[in-house]
Amino acid sequence: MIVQKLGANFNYVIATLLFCIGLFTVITKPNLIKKFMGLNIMEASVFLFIVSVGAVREGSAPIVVKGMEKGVQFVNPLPQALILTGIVVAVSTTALALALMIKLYEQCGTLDADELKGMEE
Amino acid sequence: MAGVSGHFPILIVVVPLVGAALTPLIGHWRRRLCMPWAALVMLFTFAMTAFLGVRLSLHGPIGYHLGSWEPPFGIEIYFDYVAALTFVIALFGFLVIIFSKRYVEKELEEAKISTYYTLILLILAGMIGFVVTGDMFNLFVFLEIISLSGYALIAIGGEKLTAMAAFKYLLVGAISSLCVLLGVAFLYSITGTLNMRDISHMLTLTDATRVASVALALFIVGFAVKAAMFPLHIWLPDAHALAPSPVSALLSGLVVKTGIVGMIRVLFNVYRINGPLNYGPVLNIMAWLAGITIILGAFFAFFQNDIKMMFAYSTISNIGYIVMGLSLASYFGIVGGLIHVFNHALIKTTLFLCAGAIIYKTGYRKLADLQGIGKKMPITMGAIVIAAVSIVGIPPTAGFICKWFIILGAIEAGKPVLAGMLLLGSLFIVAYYVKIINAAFFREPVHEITEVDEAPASMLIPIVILAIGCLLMGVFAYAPLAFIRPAVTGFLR
Amino acid sequence: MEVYDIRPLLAPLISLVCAVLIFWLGDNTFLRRLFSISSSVLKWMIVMSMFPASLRGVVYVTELLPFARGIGFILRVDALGMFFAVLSSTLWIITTVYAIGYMEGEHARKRFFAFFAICVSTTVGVAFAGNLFTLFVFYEMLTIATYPLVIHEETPDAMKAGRKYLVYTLTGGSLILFATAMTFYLAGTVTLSENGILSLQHGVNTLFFLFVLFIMGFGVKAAIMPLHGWLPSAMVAPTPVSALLHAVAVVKAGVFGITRIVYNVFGFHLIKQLVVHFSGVAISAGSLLALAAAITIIGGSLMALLQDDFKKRLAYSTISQLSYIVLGVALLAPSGAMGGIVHLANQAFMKITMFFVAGAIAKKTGKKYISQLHGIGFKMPITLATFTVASLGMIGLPPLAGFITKWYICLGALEAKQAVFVAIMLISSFLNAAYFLPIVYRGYFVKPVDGDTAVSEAHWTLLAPCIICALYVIALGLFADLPFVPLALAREAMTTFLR
Amino acid sequence: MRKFLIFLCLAICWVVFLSAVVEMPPFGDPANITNRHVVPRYLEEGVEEGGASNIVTGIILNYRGYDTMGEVTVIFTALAGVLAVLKREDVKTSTTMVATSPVGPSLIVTTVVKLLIPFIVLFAVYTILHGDVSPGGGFQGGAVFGASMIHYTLIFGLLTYMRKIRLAVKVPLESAAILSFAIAGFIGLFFGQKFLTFLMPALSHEAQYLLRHAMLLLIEVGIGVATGIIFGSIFASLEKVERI
Repeated sequence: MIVQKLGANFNYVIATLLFCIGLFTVITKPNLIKKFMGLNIMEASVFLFIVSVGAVREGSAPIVVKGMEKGVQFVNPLPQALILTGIVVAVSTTALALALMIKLYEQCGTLDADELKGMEE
Repeated sequence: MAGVSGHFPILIVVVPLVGAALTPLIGHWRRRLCMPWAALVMLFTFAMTAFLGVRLSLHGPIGYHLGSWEPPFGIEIYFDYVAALTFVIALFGFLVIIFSKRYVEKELEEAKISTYYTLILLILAGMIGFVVTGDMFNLFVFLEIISLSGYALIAIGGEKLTAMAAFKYLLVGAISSLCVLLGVAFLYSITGTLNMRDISHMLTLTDATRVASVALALFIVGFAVKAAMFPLHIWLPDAHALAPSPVSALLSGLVVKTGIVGMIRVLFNVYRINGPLNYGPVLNIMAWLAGITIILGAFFAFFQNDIKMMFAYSTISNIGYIVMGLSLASYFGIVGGLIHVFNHALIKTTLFLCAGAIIYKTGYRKLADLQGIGKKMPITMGAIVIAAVSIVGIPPTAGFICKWFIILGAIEAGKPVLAGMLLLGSLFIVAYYVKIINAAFFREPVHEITEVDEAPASMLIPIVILAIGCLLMGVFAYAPLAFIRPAVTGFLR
Repeated sequence: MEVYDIRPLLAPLISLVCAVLIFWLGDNTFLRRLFSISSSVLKWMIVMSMFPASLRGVVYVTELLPFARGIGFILRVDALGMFFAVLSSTLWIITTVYAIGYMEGEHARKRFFAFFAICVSTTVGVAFAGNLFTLFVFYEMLTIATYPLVIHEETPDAMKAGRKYLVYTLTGGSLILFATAMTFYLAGTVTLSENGILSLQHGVNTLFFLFVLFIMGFGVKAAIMPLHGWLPSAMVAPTPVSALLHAVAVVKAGVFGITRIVYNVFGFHLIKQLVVHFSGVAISAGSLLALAAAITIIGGSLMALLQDDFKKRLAYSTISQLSYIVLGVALLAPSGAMGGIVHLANQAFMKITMFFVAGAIAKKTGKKYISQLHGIGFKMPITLATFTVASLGMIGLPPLAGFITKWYICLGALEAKQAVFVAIMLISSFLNAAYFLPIVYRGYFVKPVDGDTAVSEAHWTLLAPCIICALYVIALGLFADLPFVPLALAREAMTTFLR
Repeated sequence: MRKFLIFLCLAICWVVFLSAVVEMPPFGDPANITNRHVVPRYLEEGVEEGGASNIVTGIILNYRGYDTMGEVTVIFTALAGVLAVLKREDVKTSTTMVATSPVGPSLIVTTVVKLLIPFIVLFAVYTILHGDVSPGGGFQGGAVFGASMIHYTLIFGLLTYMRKIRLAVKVPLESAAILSFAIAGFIGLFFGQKFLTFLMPALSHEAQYLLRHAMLLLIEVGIGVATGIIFGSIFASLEKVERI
């Protein structure tokens, strides 16, 4: 029963798994760039989740063309709009993070979290 | 709702946003005009929030439907009693901008000045937007504006380790934002809407309570990071201590409060935590964590010798007060928590601005270097003393009020042990503020800081205003209650 | 009869204004003295102007802006509050004169006098507090304002003492805050009432717990053993501070608080019924408090015997004497309570005399230890004479002030059918004699070590306060039963409370 | 060991997530609440009310225009953040920069890029302007536009890029998105409507639709230009440091 349900919601299962994998990467990898990649995985997982929420089986893209007959099943456009915003936010965060990493490298000469920790003292 | 004043709920967000967008232009034209421009924008915003505050107290909450789309189809701005916090944000933002003038001129490179004011305006606009919005996704967007500008402001000074602190904050902050976003997505999947009041309504109809519970957990984790609750506080001390002092004041005084406001929105506006639905022991867990936060924050603060580090840890401790008050979910508890949102902002802004003035004048920030500074900078140190006495919670200053209400709330909720934790924490806090006061007033200077005198007027005026505020808010403690009481009654309905 | 009046607010405010003025202009010695003395006299006049009416049972009330529902900032002058206010404002004048003399040539005088004024302001605030909340506010302010005075010397010793002081008193303050909140939750109000605001329906165990919390909270400043640790170490402070604050204002605020709790929060009748059964043993709240007081009386006296430092001996004596008051209150008998309250004043005048003397000797000769005081009576005969008067008073020799209290407290013990406390009082008198009289003996009857017997008294600003206080000690004993003296006021207070 | 503990914690987290996933409405079912509650109105009335055949564009610009305004602010914030952390150097003040890329562009590369860039920009313009009837819009077109500038900078070097697009041009264009949103919003206020309203009942039917079209276009172009320029500026700031 549970397996069946999980199978039906396969996208969500994968999305949450990706979320956890991303978090694992962020926590365990010492290299800051890898940490940040983990964060990007998490972002991707959330986006995947949101678009999956909006998916409709056999739905078409929500673009209304003149002369289209009524009653066509569209996918849910709202999550797509949200994702667009989400992606832009993710890009912005990435840009800032890259800038910070460059600065960090300039200041400390390393991007390794363990070495940086030693430098803090 | 006639004339322009009907549009104030949106204008208080848009005006600083546009102001921020125009700041680089002005900076490109005449660099010196950036600060007056930013101050003007904030003053204008402040006037509008004041007007809205008055209207709120007379006529109750104001809804504003953007693009004339009635919710849940469009985004709604809902200026309710919690949103009265915008008044504080605008006022303190204005004072911090005034304070920044000399500080920025000394500490920052020429080219970064306009960027600095742009980011300050953005973070303020973000906070105002965050507080007034009535839409979950919009909440996330504004959360990101606050976070991004916060990360950048920490690293703007360019001293060693600032980038490190900022990056740490960014990493943790981005994870927390994602938690919030995932929570929003979870809620959307079972309610099909993003409007807070609509979600709250739909939640009573859905039977997927487990999804709702997990979403609640995600929200709490997300906002707990922003609010720096134990054990998610690790980013805060470095970030708040290494940032330029006016920025520390903003971050510590206001930005961490966005986490709190987020929690309030989620717990009380969306989930109606006291309502018929039961979401497990969330509140209990939060209350105990808050207790631990109070004690640990105060404990760690004691072992710091950098004054800004001390203040940063004290912020953690005080956030514990607020969260404890909220999670008691009893009338007095929530009142106490909400009052402290305001009072702590007042006190902590004062402290960090004072620290800024001292660092500006002497260049020292270690307690050991600052001995005897009280004789050189009596007004600044006097303000620190007032703020310290406030934050310790000695009556009749601002910090006492919340202690009183939260203890009452703990007794009311039948958890007197929490009140005990709060009192223990506040005793720890005394210990380290006494250390500061002792060093400043009762010890002989170690360094020859003879040439040091009082800070310039543009720094002193905000400090003095805030310090007087600390005293006044203790005596006229009922003033914020005018907004808080209806808010709490609304929560507990 | 309650009368709305601004004077209860004015009295604490005056010294607060004085403090601000001193902070502002206090670098000028003349202005500083002018502000200190004029404000103390002015305050005394304001307090005294309410005195006659208060004696007739009039209660002056000032109500400030409400703080939240049911909790306001209320100043209310009833007989007990009046008593304490008269006491502290009178002694403030005397101590100010003394302090001007004593602090001559010391550092940071501006700070000293400013905080001194704030302390007195808050003490009067404690006296006039109309509800527990206001009481707590002033109580905590008193703690904070005393701190700079305790560490005035800025030596490591002083810093340590200051830290100890803060730890003790702020912990006590926290307990009071908690208890106040609990009271508010139980009773729905914190306004002090003549017959108490709590009632048995809240549950005996809860009430007992609350009582213990309150006693532990106020007990810190009242220096009930084992909460007394801060007081002896706080003696590093300059003598005027020890005299006014650690003999009168601060410690009496604690005792005063206990009195308020017993009579105005719980109420005489409730306390009598407050008995818990702990594993078969019945413990009543009153007897618990009385027991603690008795232990402190004896313990404090014994500790005093062991001290060689003059001020420390006085401090332990203070600890012991304070518990007279607590004992009197805890006996829950009219005479006992009256004796306790009168002792607020009597002990204050006696102990302040002694501190003045200790200070005058230290200032004049630099001698701080009792073992150094051989023949001090030859050099400073008047000073030592005042000390002799005060110590005889302490011992309880009629017709001096101390006798009156002891008489009433013993009477109270008999009324309460607890004769054991009479014995305690007698032992304590004996111990008083044992630690005070050797000083007098050594001063008058042992030749000075250096043989120098030339009379050289301290400066008049130091001497005059000693003499005035000693005269008071005699007067309080001789004219105890006249109207317009403490006893009448205490009687007025007690008749309303025990009604 | 530590890794294993973290792994365990996250595994537990995942299980918690799964417990929620089990309860979620089935994937892709048209009967889900998400497809019944708010969205039907967008799908049915979206073209008429929203003003774009592409419903997503309608939602982004119209129904949830305020979100998008926040979004452009986020990009703007990112730029300001990057400039705060690193810094923008002006052509005049720049002393540290190398004129061209260290590799040195070969003739083939420069020629190809020169030929390609107009087409990339053209495609960007198409994406921006066609956003209301097909997939695309301001952000997407802006990103393409930004890519063209990054492309250009990579080949011809930062200094050339900075000479081509002067600071006096760049700074106002970076703010263009927020400002165009604000202008469009204030038009609503001018006609006595709420902020970001696109249809003004005060006007005639024709004029209403024309005005809405103009406003939507203004916003799209504003977003597109600003996004592109901001991407270019961010890239320039990031790249600069490498050469120092």
